[in-house]
Amino acid sequence: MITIHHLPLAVRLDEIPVVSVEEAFACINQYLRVGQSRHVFHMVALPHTDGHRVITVLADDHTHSVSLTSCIVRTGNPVPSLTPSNAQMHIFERDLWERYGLEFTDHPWCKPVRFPVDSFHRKGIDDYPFFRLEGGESHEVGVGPIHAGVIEPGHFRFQCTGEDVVHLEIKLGYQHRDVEGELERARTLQRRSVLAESIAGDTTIGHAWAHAMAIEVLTEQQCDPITEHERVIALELERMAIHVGDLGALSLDVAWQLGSSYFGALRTPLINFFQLWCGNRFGKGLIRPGRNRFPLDEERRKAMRLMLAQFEKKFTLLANEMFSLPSVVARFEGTGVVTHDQVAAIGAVGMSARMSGLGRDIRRSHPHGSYRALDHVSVIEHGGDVLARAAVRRREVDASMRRIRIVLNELSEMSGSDAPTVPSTFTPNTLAISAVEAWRGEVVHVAVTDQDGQIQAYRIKDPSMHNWFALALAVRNNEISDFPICNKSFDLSYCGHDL
Amino acid sequence: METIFIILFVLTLLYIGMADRLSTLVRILGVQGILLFATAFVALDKVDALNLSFILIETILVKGLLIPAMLRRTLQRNGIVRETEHTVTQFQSLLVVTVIIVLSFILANSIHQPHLRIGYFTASISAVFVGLFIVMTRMKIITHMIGYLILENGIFLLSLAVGNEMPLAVNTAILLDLLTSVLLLAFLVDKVGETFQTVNVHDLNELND
Amino acid sequence: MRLTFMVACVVSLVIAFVTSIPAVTVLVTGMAWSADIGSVTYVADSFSAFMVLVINTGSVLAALYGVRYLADDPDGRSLTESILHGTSFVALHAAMIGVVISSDLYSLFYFWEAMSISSFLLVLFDARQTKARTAAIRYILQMHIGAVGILVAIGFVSSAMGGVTYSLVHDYAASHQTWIVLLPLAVAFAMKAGLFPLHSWLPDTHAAAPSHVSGLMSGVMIKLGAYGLIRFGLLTDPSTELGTVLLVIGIATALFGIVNAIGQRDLKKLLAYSSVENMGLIVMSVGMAFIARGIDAPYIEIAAWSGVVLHILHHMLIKAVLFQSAGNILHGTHTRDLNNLGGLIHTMPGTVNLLLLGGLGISALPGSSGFVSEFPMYISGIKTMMMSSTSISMLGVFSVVTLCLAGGFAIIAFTKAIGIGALGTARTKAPLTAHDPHWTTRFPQWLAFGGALFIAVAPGMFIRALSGVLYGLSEKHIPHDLLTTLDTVGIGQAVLIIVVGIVWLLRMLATRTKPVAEGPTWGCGFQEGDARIQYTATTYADSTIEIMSPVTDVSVSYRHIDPADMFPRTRSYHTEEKDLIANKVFDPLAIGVERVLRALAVLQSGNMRSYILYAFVFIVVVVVLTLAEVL
Amino acid sequence: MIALVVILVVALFFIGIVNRTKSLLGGRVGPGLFQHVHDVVRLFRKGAVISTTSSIVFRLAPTISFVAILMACTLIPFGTQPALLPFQYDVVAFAYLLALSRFVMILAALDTGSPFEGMGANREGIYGMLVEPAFFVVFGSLAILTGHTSFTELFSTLHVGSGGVSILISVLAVYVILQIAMIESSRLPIDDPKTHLELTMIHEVMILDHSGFDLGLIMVSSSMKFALFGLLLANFHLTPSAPLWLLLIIAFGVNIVFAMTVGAIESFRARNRMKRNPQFILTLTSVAVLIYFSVLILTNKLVL
Repeated sequence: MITIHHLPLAVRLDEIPVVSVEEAFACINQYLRVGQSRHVFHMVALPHTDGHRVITVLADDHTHSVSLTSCIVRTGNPVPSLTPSNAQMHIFERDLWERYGLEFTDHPWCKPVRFPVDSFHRKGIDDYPFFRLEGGESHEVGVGPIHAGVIEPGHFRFQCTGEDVVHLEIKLGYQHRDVEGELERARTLQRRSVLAESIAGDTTIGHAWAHAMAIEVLTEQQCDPITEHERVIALELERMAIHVGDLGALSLDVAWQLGSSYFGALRTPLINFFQLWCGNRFGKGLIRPGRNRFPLDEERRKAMRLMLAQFEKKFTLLANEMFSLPSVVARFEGTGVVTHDQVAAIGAVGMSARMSGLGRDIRRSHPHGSYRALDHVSVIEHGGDVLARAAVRRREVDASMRRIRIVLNELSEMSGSDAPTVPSTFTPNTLAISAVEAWRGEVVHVAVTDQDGQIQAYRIKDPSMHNWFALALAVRNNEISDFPICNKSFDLSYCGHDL
Repeated sequence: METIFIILFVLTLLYIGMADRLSTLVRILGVQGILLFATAFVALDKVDALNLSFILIETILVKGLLIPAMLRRTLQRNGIVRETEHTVTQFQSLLVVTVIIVLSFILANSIHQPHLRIGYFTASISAVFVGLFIVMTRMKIITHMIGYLILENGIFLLSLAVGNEMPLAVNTAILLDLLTSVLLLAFLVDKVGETFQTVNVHDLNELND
Repeated sequence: MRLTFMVACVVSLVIAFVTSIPAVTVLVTGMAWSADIGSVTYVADSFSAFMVLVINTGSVLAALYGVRYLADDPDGRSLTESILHGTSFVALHAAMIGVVISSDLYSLFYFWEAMSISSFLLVLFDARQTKARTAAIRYILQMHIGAVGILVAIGFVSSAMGGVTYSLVHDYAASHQTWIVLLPLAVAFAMKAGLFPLHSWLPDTHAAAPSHVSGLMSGVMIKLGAYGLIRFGLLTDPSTELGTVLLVIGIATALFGIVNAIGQRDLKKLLAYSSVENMGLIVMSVGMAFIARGIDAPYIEIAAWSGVVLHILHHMLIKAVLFQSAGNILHGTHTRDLNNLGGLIHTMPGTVNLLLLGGLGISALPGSSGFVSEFPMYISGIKTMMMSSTSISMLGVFSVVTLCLAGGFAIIAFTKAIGIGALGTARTKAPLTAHDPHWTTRFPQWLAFGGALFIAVAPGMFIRALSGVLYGLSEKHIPHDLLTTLDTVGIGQAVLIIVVGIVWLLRMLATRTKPVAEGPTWGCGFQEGDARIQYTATTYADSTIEIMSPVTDVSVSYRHIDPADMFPRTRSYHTEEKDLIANKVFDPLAIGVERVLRALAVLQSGNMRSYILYAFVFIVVVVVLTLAEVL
Repeated sequence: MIALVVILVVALFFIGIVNRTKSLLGGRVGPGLFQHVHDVVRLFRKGAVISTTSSIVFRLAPTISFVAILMACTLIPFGTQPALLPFQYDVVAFAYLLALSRFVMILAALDTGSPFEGMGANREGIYGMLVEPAFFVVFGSLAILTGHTSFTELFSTLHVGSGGVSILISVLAVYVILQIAMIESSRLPIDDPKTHLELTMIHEVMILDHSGFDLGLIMVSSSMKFALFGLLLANFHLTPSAPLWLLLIIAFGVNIVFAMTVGAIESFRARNRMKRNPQFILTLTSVAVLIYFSVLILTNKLVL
């Protein structure tokens, strides 16, 4: 196991130790046993002469480090599963099983992850093995893939006894676009950047930045501090915009029309500022490896300060109203509780972890760029219910606002330098990892180059990968009519999961 | 006029039956205190200044303002907002409160006493039983307290129901009431505060990891 | 089988014909019929005559249905079995008539027992199934406990008055404590009527009996319990107190019955609990009438009696329709479990149509006979609310609230029975292969429904025709504006039905040229829709059972998913509906009694000397007690 | 007759006003006042898509439901002008006609075999059942107060502020009837017609598979139901001495205020948790019982 201390990192493939499967898995178990400060970043399989080389990336929040280990899994040779001892491994193992046909002997939940027709096993969608309540006395409710609201496709299967949900199972995969494959095949930086921006439409900045960082370490480029500062502003602005929009959506789902209208209206100045900054309301086209395409000049900084001042006044007023209105709070309170233990077990990340007292935050644990100097304090709530998730959102909006102001002040005292030119060939035989705390949680990009310095594998982990399971747990033993607000309170990405 | 106050008082009892947030319960207690003063003010024909000030202090100051304020402070300090540990569902709790009111009415109606004023009697008996019911079915110590206070309000009303000719009885009841209220207050400040503060410390410990 | 029962049917028809003529005469002329057979006098006043007509109609409907129902019987029966069944049927019919024309307690007791035994034999028809056997034995045991009540009453009355004719009962009640004679009798009648808390035999027995028998028992036989309560209530000069007791029992029965009907997933049990509810409503209305008599409020009394009479008629007809539909469904699918049914409207349209119409009627919705029979009950309730005494007024509130709650619950119960059982898609294979039985099985159903419809549109006419009965019950004439109100309701119902027809025609005209596309039910675009995606009988009742949990007894066997269990294995979910009283009161009681008896068995050592010792101790005790002048 | 006309006219614009109030409070202009009417007309012209699972029940239900509501309309008077079909105790018929409409719609919902519609049907059945006691106790109390038992007679003597009617009773009665109207019409805080999420709705989810003419009929019925309760509320304010034109103005005024109240309620509060609804509806019965006690006191059957 190799341990490295700073993210983003680039490590030569042959520096990552290759051990036997048993040893590697024991090592992972050992690593994770330490506790909640450690979780799995990613599990990547690369083709090998007689099977696959599985590289596991593990993260430790306390020591701010990342550890890697790898092993060779031979084709047609079942290996023991890590899932029974560490539930958070389930999604990675299912991914490997589905993509490459790696067999796990005792995986309790070996089901398709993202393919409507499972690409390796060629099972049809009708065969999806849903968990069932037998006996013919309970009923099932299937919601989706076409939903009542304008949202992305996904199928939710509830096992109900009347109004109560006994179990929810989520079947995704309607949105699979093979983004990873496209990123591997792309030959120009421009195409790569554009692809990275469209991994998940609501996390444009997060994914673009993670991708830019991965490319930057692969080409050994350093960004100048102004660029890093501007990226922080963009990321926090994106966070604010989505959180405010989600607070509006939550209001709509509890039928509080005032909240839904005015939170919706409050989101507009935020995304309009992106329009002013880079010509796109979602910040597309702003971040490129090594540079930002649009500077945040004095004029725009002024506009931003003005916008924030106005926003803050209205937002505080409305948020106070929301969190003191009994009918709204009564709806949020105690709804969709995911306990601290559950969150830790499934390895939830980002705000889905922080709402239940698990302070998992890349900005603090593995800071990158300007965050290293910012001494970040995470927003943590303890309720684990919808109210806690709404409260995390509200407080993060406030925190982001403060952070943007600080960074804006620092920016006005800095002078720029020329942006480096990024070459289109990369360090050969290298694995690069970058992680960004986007609004939903950690976005992890892993890029692997071959001996020609071309990308041979590009793996993306959106926070939704872990967090969808938290939604399933939240709905257990709740009323089925509370599902929409539970879903909205997590607001997870379908396309980020399906890739 | 009296009818309106009595009915409003019974309405507050219904509201207690369905409330699940502690802050609402506390607010209702305050409203009840003020309603009690209004009722007493209207009901007692001949009140001298001493009695009136007595009643004023007891109802508006203590029941209406002081106790709710103390309770609210306790709640805020300990961050408890919601009564979660019920032994009956809210539906059943409301049903029971309604049945209590109807039964009190029947009871009041079946007692033939010239001195007894049925409206007051119904309201007071309902309040006593609702208070007891709250104490029986809720788990939190603070809700028990609220239950006792509702019971107290009922006893106050009971003294009005029979007390038009007996200001002495009223005063005695009020004195007793004051005493218990003060005792409760002391208890609230000392005991409950203490217990919850330790809980708080425990919570803080958990925050660290 | 078919032939034997056809003979029974013909005999039943003959009995019906022979007894109906005097009954109609009594109703038309208003003169009581009486006859001496041997030393016993039989009397039929207008109320008895009305009951005779109800019994005859119910029995004939059941007999007609039974002929065809038994013809399709899949199990081979021996000749003895068939003859026994046919004879019991005729015996039940005759015994029921005997009950209502008895004029002394002895003959009442004989007929009462004959009725119990013959119906017991009818229930035993499916004796090869353990459930049917258990239910039948429980039934006959409970009925015997009830009959003991009549014997006790005979004991009291005959020892005091030297005879047991009804007039002597009246004199006895007037000169002694009324409750001494009324209470044991009331136990017998309440047991038969299925009044809470003595109803527990009813659902099991109805479910176990063949469908024509359950229809007869539910539609007619249990009404005789109400008949007894009315008859002896009137004999003892009913007071407001007695009325209040009946009212409260009626309310408890009605609400308990209908809430438990919602919980059932066995179609016939659901119907049986609905019968419990309807008996509750009838008894409640009887109580209301007694109260009205006590406070001398003729309008309320007449309204309450009209409610009783119309409801007896309506319930007899509609329950026949419903139980016979249930019989057809059982026949076609071989299951009564609603969780196994669904989609029957496509495979058994004829049966389901009747089930639908019956469901409308039993839920007392406008356009049906149920509405007109509950309407006078509402009148009496609201009118009682307006009485000057506060306590009486509150009784009115209780009855009105009960009526509307029962109506609301009935909607849930019967949308469940129809919606889950007959609509939607099939939950198992059974409904897919089912088909309507021969049309002759539906003939008595349509007959019954036709009668119900007639009541629905012309309630005033019925009340006028039955004015003699009402006069016999209340000794008062019907107020004119009550008749007008009922007439208006009848016309309104007819208008409602006609307007539905007109609007339907208009709709057909308007949509004639419009394109109609067919597609699957909206399932959010998911390809794999199946029957699991449908509410089941259990889950449809879940919310109601949850808020009504104190009066129901549904046990759930299901292992909860542990919060730490991320990947649960498949598990199953089962519920079992039991009767609260049977399960929580009677069964523990029976077990307790058994335990006591076991303990006593220790004494039974088999040793002759110890028996002598017991006898000696007994004698000593008796002597001591006598000396102490205790005995 | 006037009553029927008023109901039909109110039904035209009622939903429009509710929606307009909501949009204005939400900072938008919103759809036109008669958008609802346009929708219905459009639906009447359309063809239909019918589920293969469904049967005649599904097709017949909207018609029966519509006729039931229509018949209920004929029971409501307009001030002193009698209703089209008045009779003693028509209060009972009124409640039962609404129940009939509910019954057939529940069956139609179950006929589709869809889990969503089953959900709606289940909820509708329970809430409809729970709301009835409140209705009967309130109207029973009013019957005690006035000594009359049909809507026509009741409203010919009963007005807010008229002799013997205490303000408190009127306020409580109007509150209960308003809430009953909201529940029967499936509005906040019981149901939310706006979110369009299958899992949280009641009425809207029951009609998920209806289309074309039938859906139009359902929409007409639901706006008529609203107008029905609107006129019921208006009747409390129609004093017999006023001329007809003034009465009409009052009636429409009350309905407009009612619609705006509905709009305002739907803007300023959130929907109840589903499990809380039974208890919320039960409150109405409890309040109705209080009305009953007050009436007893008022009519001097009870000395305070």
